[in-house]
Amino acid sequence: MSGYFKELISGTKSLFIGLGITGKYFFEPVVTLQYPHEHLEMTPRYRGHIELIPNEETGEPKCIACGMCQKGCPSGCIEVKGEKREGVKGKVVTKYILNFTTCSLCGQCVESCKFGALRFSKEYNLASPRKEDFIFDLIEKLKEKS
Amino acid sequence: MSIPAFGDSLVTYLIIAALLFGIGFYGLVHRRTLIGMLIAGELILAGASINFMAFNRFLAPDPTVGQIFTLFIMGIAAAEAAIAMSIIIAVYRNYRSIDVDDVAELKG
Amino acid sequence: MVPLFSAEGLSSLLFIVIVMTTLLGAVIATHSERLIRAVAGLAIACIGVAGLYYYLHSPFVALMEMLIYVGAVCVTIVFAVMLADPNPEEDAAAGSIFTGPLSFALGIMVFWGLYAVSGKTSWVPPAARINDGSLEEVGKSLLTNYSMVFELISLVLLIAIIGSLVLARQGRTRTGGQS
Amino acid sequence: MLLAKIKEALQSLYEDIGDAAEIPAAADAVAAAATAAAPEAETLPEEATPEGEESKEEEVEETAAADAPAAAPPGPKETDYAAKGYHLDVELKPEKIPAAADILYRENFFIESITGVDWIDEQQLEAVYDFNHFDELCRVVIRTRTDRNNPEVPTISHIYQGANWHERETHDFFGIKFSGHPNLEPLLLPEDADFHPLLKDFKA
Amino acid sequence: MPEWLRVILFIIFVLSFAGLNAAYLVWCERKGAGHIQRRIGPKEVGPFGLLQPLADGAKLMSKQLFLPKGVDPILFMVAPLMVMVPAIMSFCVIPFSETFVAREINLGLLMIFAFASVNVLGLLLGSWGSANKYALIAGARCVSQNVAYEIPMLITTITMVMVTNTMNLNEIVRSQAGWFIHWHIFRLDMSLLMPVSFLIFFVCSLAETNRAPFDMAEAESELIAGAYTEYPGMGFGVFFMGEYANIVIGCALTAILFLGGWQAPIPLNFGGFLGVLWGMSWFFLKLYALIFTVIWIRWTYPRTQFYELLNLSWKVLIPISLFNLILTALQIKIFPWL
Amino acid sequence: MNGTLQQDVNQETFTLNLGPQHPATHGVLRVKLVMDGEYIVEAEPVLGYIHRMHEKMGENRTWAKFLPNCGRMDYLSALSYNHGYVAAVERAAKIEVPERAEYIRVITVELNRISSHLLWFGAFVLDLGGFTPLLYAFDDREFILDLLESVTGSRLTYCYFRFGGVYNDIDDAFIAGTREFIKKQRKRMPMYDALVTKNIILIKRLKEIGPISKDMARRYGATGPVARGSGINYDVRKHEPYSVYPELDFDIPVYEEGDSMARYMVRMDEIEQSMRIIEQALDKLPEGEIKPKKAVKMVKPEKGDYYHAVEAARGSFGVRLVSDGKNQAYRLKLRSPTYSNLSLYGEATKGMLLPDALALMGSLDLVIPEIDR
Amino acid sequence: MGKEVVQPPIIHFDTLDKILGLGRANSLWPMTFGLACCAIEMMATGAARFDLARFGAEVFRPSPRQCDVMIVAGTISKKMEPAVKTLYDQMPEPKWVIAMGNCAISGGPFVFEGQYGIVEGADKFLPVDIYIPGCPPRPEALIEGILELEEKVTGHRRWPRVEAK
Repeated sequence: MSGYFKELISGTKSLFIGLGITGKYFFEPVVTLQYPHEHLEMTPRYRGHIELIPNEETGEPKCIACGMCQKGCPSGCIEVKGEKREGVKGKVVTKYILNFTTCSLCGQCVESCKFGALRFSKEYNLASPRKEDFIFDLIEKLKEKS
Repeated sequence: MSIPAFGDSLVTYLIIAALLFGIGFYGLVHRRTLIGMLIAGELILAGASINFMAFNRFLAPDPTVGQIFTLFIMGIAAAEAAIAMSIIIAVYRNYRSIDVDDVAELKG
Repeated sequence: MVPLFSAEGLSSLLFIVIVMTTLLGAVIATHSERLIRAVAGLAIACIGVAGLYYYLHSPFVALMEMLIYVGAVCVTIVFAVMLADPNPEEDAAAGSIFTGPLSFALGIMVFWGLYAVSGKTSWVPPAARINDGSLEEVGKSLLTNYSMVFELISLVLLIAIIGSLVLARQGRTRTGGQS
Repeated sequence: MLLAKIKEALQSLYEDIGDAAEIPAAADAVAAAATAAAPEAETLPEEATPEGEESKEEEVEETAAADAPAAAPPGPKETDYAAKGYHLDVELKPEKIPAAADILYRENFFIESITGVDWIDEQQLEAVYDFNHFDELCRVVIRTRTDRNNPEVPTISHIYQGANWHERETHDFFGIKFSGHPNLEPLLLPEDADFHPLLKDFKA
Repeated sequence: MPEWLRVILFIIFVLSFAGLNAAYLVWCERKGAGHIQRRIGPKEVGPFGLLQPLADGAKLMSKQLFLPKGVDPILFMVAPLMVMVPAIMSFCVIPFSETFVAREINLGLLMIFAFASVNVLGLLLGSWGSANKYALIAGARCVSQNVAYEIPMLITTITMVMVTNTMNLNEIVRSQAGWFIHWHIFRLDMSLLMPVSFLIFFVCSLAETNRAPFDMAEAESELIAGAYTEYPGMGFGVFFMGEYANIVIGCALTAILFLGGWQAPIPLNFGGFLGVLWGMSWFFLKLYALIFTVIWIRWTYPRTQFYELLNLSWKVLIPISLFNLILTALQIKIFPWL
Repeated sequence: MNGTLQQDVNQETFTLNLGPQHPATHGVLRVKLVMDGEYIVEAEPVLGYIHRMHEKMGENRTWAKFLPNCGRMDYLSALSYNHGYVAAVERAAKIEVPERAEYIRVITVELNRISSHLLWFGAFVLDLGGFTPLLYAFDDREFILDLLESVTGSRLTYCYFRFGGVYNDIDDAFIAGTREFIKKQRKRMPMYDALVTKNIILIKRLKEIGPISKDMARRYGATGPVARGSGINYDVRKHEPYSVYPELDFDIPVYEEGDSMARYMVRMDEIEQSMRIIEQALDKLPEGEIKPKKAVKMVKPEKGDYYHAVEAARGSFGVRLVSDGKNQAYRLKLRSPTYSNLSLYGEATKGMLLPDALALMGSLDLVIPEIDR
Repeated sequence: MGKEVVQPPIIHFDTLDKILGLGRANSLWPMTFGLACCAIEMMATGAARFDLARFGAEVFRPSPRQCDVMIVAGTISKKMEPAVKTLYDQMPEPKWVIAMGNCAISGGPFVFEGQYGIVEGADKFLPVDIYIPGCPPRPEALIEGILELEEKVTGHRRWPRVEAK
């Protein structure tokens, strides 16, 4: 019988303690980051989709279309084509298609690039009513950006 | 335009009560399941209660009697419903049917 | 006769509505194919009956009718339907001779008899009333004149509770005991 | 300690034929499973009889010799834990599996997983059982090979209930039939699946 | 003012009150839940998200109306109304202030309980009519819960009727006039366990209205959406409105029975229109404080296990409320001068 | 007993299909329940609704290309799975890992374990009907995700470990942030204790509910907090030490009761232990390389099979590799802990009430993609 | 395949349609329906840090009958496909589908030659309205997806666009 009352009282007390905690939080400031009005800076290592790094002088992509990224990609979402041009060392990239919809953001393409021509973009809020929007032509994207 | 004051005549209530009683009786005979019969029985009780209340309102020298009777009927009806329900469920458990005929055939 | 657009007239109109509700409920209760609808019909009929009690100057009994019939009896029956009637599609009137027209005729006969009795009797109103039949008076009567019945009713209810518990339990053990 | 003990106990499965009598439950189940699967597995009932003992032993040696050209003596092999990740490597004939599981069960081992490997070049399917111990580090790997065209291994789900799912999964992926299994229906694959995706010759 | 005009005005008031209340209680609930959880809650739809209920309402009303396969069409459609209508009708006897009450009938308390019982049947029929196993389990649970909690609730109510000698809600409030220590919750001279009966009544009203932590009718993680699983669009909306109307009724009843209804905590009363406003503001203050508590509780506790819930009623609430009944009777009879 | 059961199945029971989309199953598990009223006569989980063919992909992809899959099996403690796979391949191909990389692995794995337990805590209370603790837990979890994102670049499905090391080095900001997080979390735990653990409703729902005996855990091969809640002192980190765990001092919380409360308590205590591990690892963190001196180019393990187990947040995660000497696996078996943990569900829930069974399911901490793989 | 052909209404109530559209767009109730990794990010979006509730979209209903938008968050396996389809069919019109994450868009990293288990994208059998790429997408992306959906429903965008740097 005493156990019954003990449990009753301690139980009721625990319920009031719980109310106290949530009540306290009710008056504490919110932690929400109101996205479209304010937004986070992505960390330098944030992995968005990949993008080409331009040569600082020419603005052309540093990529020489060696195809290592294409080979190293686990899900085969990169398609690179390049051609040999005169007066340029290595090849010149003519086509760099990233099918972002199958990418798993593992970073093996960036890792396998020996020329430092790839990096992760900071685009973190992509959404679109069209699927095709996410098959990126990275060369086009680079041009748009500059 | 005018309308008779229906709510104020004894015979109206008696007719309604008789109708309820008749419908209830019809249901009691017509229904073949225990629950259906129970529902019809409740209607019969309701008819009787209306009679009590009507006489209480129009004829009784002590107008508490009818009310008390009706309350008692309600009490009995609740008790009856509880008992009937448990019987029905017990019957159902044992015979997997609430059909009156099936129960009669099996004879426990 | 009272004018239609007066308090009495409107109340008379409302009375008709209530009577219709009651009878409609009763018909649904006895006639619908599915038991669950029959219970709903019973609930409607009970609400109608409660309205009638209100017209009979007894709001207390009216509210008790709702509380007990709708809140307790109907709910109990729905419960029983849920437990005992897995498929709601219930009997078609086959087999017994009592179903169909014969039962209808019986119902009519009962109604006719009652109607004849109530119509032919000459009801004499009482000369005087010893009280106004208010709730206080009901309460007093319950605890004085009818205290014995009151006690008995509570006894009946107690026995009913125990009895239904026993029955419910028994059902369980028998299912278990068969193996 | 435990390792040596369990090694010795498992060794008995290679040498001492009387073990079948020692562990009646498992043996019965094997026999029952064998009779249940009798039309498909004709060899099993023979081997369950005492007369087949000697020939069985020879067979074990033969398979062991065939699989391991290094000609190691039959029996549980201790392995280098640091390099391999397990302590004891036991290769058994399929019908010895329940007996081995029973030995491990008595020594309080728990089952980690069951899986298969498809050795398509040798036309064999291998079932691999991983056991481990809660108190002392001792990983035991039991493997058995069956014919790829009619893969059948007796179940151990009556000894280790946890094996039930693992065996179903292995059946899903490789089509190894675990005879005596109570409910060998697809677990991970759709209910009506009739393919075994982890076989090397599987094409979607 | 002629009687019929008063009644019509009151009907309009009650209907709009019930509708607005349901809509904005949802808003309060979402906002309150948000702040308890350290987030904002609805904000972008209108200032402070105040248009959120309207958007929800517009959406629910424009949702495709269809009857899921296998349901009993009549029961399915009638059930939400059976939850909603009695709740709205109960508003008629709630005294918002001394004079601001639709019908001051003598059996107000009983009437609310009588109508509340229809509510249970509505839920049960709706869950049965849905022809869904989860709904059915939820309905069955909900009824056993309602039956179990109706008992301590009625016993406590009877205690309160014994104390006040009336079932007229307005009379009950009037009997608590004066300083706030005259509110029933503080009247230890009438029953030593008065605060406990307040708690019991409040807990029971939580359970009767199927609110967390007793929300068996909508036990999301167990029974999908419980009794409402099959209800699309406005059917669901009406159920929801009925539920919130019931919460308001439950809290109003608690406020009236224990917290002095429209009585101010100090013996200060006005006449006329000012009096109505004065009384109403106190009543609403108490009412919404209680409702906030209900919301607050919902966002604090986990759900009780169903059988524990019944145990709580049968093993704790009923014995204590019975004891309380006897104690109160003794206290009133033996020490009538207190 | 069996007869009665059979009879009940024939007479008074009905089947309830829990899932594959049901709020309590956290994803796409389906449980076929045979119920007698609210009592469960039989429960049979049906799996495979998110079977993603990881093992098949392991045979189709090179060792390195399989890395992203690890994070997607158990997305709540992705780094443990990274660790398990990477360690198994390292064992097979005999790759040495620099000490600093091992420390970084331990720190990040333990952070990940805390975040996993926090999410479980929230989701479990959500299963029991309490919504707010979930949001508080998510609040704390966001801190960890921010920390891990600053190192690994992703929030959830990390692909951070590489053969012989890690992808990125950690910096001072990360270390400071981690220390701050631990400080904050230590203050936060008593709040959880008062709000949830001591709550009478929760205690009533978990105490003596869903008992799993030692023997049952063994027969089904349950590991991790499920086994530890049943009084089995088994943790791969202590039992079969790998990485730098032997150099760190921590305890294994073990509870004897075997009920849902015990499993709950084990996980709550583990959060504290993980914080201890992280603190020590941060103190001991050596300077040096994070990748092997000789870059790992082509991984080609010797022929044979290899096994490596790690302690993931849910139990022992084992990787069995069969290599035929090529640059991809011949066979890759992934032993996932919850697969075994869930397999005891049918036996454990016999005769239980539906809400209790759901509480038990929550206490098993299921991540369905990891079960189905 | 594709949206059902809805008969155009005989009478057009332009303003009413607009109001209803606004109502619908601002009260998108998603289904409590997670398939895999992305479901966790979906939960995170509803949590305090990002708070989907600001847009009135936090009412995760467990029953499809009361949902407006189905967020397909994760890989759809072939075994799961019929269930997803049923759930979609159980939702009352008007209804929308958001494919969250690469798996729901195209099968994501689980597509390989000879795969036997997954459906390569939710749009193979559902009319998808919004695609949110990522593996998994950040919570901001899901919010962005909800905003895009609102734009699609009402025809204009109320919120500023955030350009990622």
